[in-house]
Amino acid sequence: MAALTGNDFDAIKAKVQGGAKNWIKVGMSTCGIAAGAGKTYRVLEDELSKQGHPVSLLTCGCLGMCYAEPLVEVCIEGLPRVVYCRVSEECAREIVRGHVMGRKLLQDYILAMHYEEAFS
Amino acid sequence: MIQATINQKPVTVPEGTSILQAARQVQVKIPTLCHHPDLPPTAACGICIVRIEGTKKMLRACCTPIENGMKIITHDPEIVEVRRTVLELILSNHPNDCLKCGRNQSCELQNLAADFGIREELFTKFIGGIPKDDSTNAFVIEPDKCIHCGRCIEICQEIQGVWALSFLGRGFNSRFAPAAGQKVGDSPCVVCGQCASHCPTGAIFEKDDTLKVWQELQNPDTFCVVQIAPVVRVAIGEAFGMPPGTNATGKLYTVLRRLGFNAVFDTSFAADVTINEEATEFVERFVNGKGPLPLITSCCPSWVIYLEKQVPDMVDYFSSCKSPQQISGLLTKTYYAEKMGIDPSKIVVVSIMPCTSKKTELTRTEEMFASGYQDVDYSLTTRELARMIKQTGKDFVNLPDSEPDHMLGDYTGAGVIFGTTGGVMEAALRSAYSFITGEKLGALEFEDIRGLKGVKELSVEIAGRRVNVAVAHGLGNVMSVLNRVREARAKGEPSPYDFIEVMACPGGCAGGGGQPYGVTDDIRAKRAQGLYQDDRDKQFRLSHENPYVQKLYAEFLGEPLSHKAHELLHTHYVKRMPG
Amino acid sequence: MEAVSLERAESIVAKWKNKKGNLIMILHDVQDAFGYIPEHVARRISRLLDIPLARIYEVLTFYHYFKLNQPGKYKIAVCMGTACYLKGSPEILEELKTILHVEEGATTSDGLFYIECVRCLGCCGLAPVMAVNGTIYGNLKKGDVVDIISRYSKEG
Amino acid sequence: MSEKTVLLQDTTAGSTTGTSDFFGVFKAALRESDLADNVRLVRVADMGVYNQGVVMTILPENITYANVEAHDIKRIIGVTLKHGNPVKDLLYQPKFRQMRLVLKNCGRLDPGSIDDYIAADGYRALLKAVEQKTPDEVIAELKASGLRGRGGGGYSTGLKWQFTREAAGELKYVICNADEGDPGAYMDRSVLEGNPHSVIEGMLLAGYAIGSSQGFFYIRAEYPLAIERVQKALDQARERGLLGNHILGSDFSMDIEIRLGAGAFVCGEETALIASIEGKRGTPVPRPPYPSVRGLWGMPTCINNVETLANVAPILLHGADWFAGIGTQTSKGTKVFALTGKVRNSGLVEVPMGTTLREIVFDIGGGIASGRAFKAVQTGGPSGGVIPEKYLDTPVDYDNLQKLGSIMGSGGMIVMDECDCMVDIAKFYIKFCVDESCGKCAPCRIGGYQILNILEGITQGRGTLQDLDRLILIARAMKMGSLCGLGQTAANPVISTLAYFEDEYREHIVNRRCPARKCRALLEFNIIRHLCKKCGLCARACPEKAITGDREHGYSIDTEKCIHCGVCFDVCKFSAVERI
Repeated sequence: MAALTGNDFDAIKAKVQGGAKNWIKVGMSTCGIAAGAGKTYRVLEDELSKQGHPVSLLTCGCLGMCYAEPLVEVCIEGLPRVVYCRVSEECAREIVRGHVMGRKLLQDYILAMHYEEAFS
Repeated sequence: MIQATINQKPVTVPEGTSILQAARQVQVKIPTLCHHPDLPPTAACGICIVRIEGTKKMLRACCTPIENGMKIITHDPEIVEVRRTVLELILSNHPNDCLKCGRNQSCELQNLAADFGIREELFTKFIGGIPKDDSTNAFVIEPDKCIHCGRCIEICQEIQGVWALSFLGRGFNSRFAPAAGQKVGDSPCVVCGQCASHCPTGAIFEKDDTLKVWQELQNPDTFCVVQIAPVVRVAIGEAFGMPPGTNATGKLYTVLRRLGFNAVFDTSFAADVTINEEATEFVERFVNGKGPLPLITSCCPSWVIYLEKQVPDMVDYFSSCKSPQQISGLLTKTYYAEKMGIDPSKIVVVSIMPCTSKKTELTRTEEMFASGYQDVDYSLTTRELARMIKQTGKDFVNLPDSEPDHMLGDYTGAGVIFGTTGGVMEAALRSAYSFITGEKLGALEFEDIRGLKGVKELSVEIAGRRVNVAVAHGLGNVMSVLNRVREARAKGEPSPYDFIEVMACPGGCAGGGGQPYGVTDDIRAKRAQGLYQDDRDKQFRLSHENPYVQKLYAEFLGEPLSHKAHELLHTHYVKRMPG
Repeated sequence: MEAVSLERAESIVAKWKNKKGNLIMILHDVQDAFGYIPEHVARRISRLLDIPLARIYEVLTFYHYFKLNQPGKYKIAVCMGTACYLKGSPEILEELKTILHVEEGATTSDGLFYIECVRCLGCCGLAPVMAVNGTIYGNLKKGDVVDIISRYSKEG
Repeated sequence: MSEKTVLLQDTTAGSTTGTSDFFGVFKAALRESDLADNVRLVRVADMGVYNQGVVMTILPENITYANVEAHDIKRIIGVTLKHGNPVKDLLYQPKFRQMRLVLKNCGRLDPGSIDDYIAADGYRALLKAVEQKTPDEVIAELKASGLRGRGGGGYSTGLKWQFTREAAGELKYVICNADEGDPGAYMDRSVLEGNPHSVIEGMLLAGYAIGSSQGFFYIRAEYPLAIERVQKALDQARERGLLGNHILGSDFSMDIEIRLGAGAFVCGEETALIASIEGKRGTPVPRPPYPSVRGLWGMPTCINNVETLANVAPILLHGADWFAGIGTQTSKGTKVFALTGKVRNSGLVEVPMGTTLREIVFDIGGGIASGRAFKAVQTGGPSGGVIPEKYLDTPVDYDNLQKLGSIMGSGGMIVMDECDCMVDIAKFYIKFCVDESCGKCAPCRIGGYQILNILEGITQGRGTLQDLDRLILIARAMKMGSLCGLGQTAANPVISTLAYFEDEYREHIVNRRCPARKCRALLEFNIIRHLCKKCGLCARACPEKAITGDREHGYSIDTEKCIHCGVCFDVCKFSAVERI
């Protein structure tokens, strides 16, 4: 791959920001994985392919809220971006069925921290 | 230069001077425990703490270079309290068996405990219970007495380059021992004994053979013969308060006789024999091409072990000549016994050596039994002899001088300088010159190969050819010399050296592992000076001029490297695979 | 057996030979390959790198990560980080020792389980935690231990 | 009207159950107002707000109300949901906010994607430096920012760089200290796993500033995932020409490799870390010379901690003034803490320097999980100390913590409640230091062991009052006489627990009692008759057969035979066994 120069930075930024509009991010750091994020990820993957919804399934690091792992952030156009916490297997399926497909936020799983960064 | 104050008194010292050294300028000897002048500070014990005026923080004096404008306080009540607590902590991890410890009265920890007036145990005693290691016949390791100063490891690894001892484990359970669960006897150890002579406590201590020697001395059926190594004469006095380097040869002869030895010989005589053989060997190789160059000296048994274990590809360069200790013992049980009509089986030969590895040399190969008996029966260190003398209450300092027994006792100046680094080479060159040219050297002293520089080189012209020699002491200095030889060999070039002398201990035998404790370079130099003075004072200063040596060859051996000489005075070496 | 392991050790050393600061990395690779650092391998590394065996053992015994003996098939690491300690990991350890009849740092007689205490697995939010061959079990209670162990012993 | 979302939680109950009634009421009110189809009402698991009654956030306006009562619902519907205006008297002003500089992109970016990092303005600081700034200007910026080492020492990062730059040496090295050994702290792991490029960029900037061409990551072997992610990030950076020769087309060339730790806390100390990379035992050596003058293989070496390096790029991007505007007089920027222990929300928090301990523990951490009383917070790990409740309002910075007898350390913050015994805590930390002492220097090696032994005695009921004097004596000797930071600070947990909780020590010694009921050897167990269901479980579980009785008459404990193991207490399903 060609070495980057300063000019490439904006293009990369534009490309990434113009990427998927609908996505699900799973926190996959040691703490998340220990709490079962690996399983959560596989379930989401499985359920998304079953439903055939074009949502990008992404991974990310740790948000820092270890007590609430596994954490899954969901962004679906037209719905608020939310972070679900303690996402069990059932919850993961429900995220796909209810949130992604049904366009409804799940009760009792949202983690709402009052700093903007986590949601920005 | 650095300007600072210590206890409010100004000091001016060169840059890099430690606070410890600088404090000497204001007559303060800061207490230390792990520090040894031979070694870089390990900063392990925490006794030498001092503080910068007006601050809380304490510094270790041994390893902190004094800086411009520093204001050092070497003692205040808190410093003394911390020192005492650290000392009490160390004592809580050290056995109390001072009375039966090998280092009783020469133990640096004991001295500190005395200075600090430790009267009771403040803390619970925890002793590891690690078993002793007495797998060599030279010294015993008692890990429980270790205070983790790291000196033995520093000397074994960094100065000697042997890497027999290592710090294993960590924390409270760390200990010093050879790697992989080996006993020290199976490790790369060369029994030089530098670890023992640098240990501040009784954790490494030479095996004591004095009881056995006492038994032989009181056995009416034995004929006890003693030989003293060159450098013992200028070191033993230290055990009796004499300044280092004082020549006590005459007193030694007297005291040994009074201890009950039937004959008192001098290993320096045998050194003269060694030179006759070795110098001839050199001439054979150098002039006549009979054998590879460089010729490497082999009279130091630790060096022999090192080369056999670590550098087996170089073993063929060794001089096959035995060491003076072995030659002296052999000649006692053959030549001397024959001449005196004594049954050699009744003769017990005891050697007094500056060295712990001489104990292992006694049985090194079957050639050490060339007389038909074990040529030398016991080898005592200088320290052991000093203890024997003290046991008899003899006033060593005021003893009258006496002469050695002749035949194997009279030595030349060349024989006696064996006891310091460069001495063997100097003695050999003196004789080799004569052997090659048939003339006598004008100036006998080779300043270039004297002194304490780790590797010394000299190039002399003999009969129109340059002889290049190297002298190394302290095993850690050897590899650079050997590598130059190896490189040349690999390139098919002639060796950069024709003749190499190696002594395992820093300073050669003067700094041997069996010498009185507390050695420093200053003391090594003084002991060497004592030997060089003895050399200058001698009527004969070339080994082959020793009339008794000439007589020996005439009556017994024939000539150097004769068949008989080969049979009796030479040995072989083994290429051991490294572990 | 020894020949195979030596061959493997030699290829590990070859990979690192010309890099600076390689000894600990080589030891890591060896331990990854064999589960511990066998003595004959340590001797071979000493010769290949031309460093004294004593240096290798000084390092091996200093760093708790390195093992001198073959550990059990399942390595159980009980976290003794502060959070886990406060939340009861000492009891988890006791329970393991009782169930498996083995001390920490040792392997069960059937060679299956090896228990060790480690410093912080980095999952303090799930304290107390333990890991079996890297799989982490969090929010443990004393009673959970039997279940987890029996899962592994069934697999053998 | 547009769609709205209402997030709802009863923060007092700490669970969702309390909200169900309110949820129903609200739902009904929405139906009444014909808004049921336009407003999404969602119960959330955690609002990050504690003890504020019912809390709700209305999106997209992002208006948060606290202590909402049923009678407020009408106003909220009328004013906010219908017209988007706030109901002023209900507004919740968060007392406290985290501020994320280091953790900003952790949990947002894919750590496996360099593009993600670049899109978040990653490597722009490096670009700016190599294109527009001289190394000296970079150092000047760092110095002006006031950034201090986050590994615990708190030394000025800019000065450290300057000394390394000024030191003579043909080669210079940059080392990232990622040997996070403090038990109970994992900030560095999280950053390495979540945003490895931010640390790499910091290292490159350090390399550019000091004139180095080689960097090393020294990572704990216990962090396999972090190692994997850093390796991948390095590979990507190399592929993109951000590592190697002529980085970003400039004259600056540098590469970075990983070296692993192997389970030795002391290797967090700079000289020990260097020894470890060199393939030796990690024993510290005396300083000076400092690594900035003579470090790795004798060359000038700059060692910075992960979090420190992660701060570098933002500083260079946004300027020293921006960074210096955050924090306190002497401590600038933010600090990441691993908030764990008995706190409700354990996790990582990042706050500006100067935030009080109370804000961190109670406002962010949500207080004690069990509802028990707070006892102390421990900072600085094994080198730190405990801080009791009366100092909770202290603003956290390097100097304040030191004044309280603790230290900032790397950022472990462990919350303890009334069930935690301070003697036991001191014992835990000193045990750690005994295990981790390299064994080189006597005060640390033996002093730690003796302290552990004394504390063991006290918790076993064998303590004497002289032991307290001994503890002080040893602690002082360790502090003054140890060679490295580990030994000098190892006794801090003992000193600080003794300073603040001496009574608790005395209670153990004089009355043979553990007020926290933690030290089992000091506990007496008793069966409370009226709670006992006579099931006999305790009697069967007792290893010493110290519980006698039968199912008819009930059971009692023979205190002579009891070995205080506590099994009876653990097994009783009816809380009928009490600890006294």
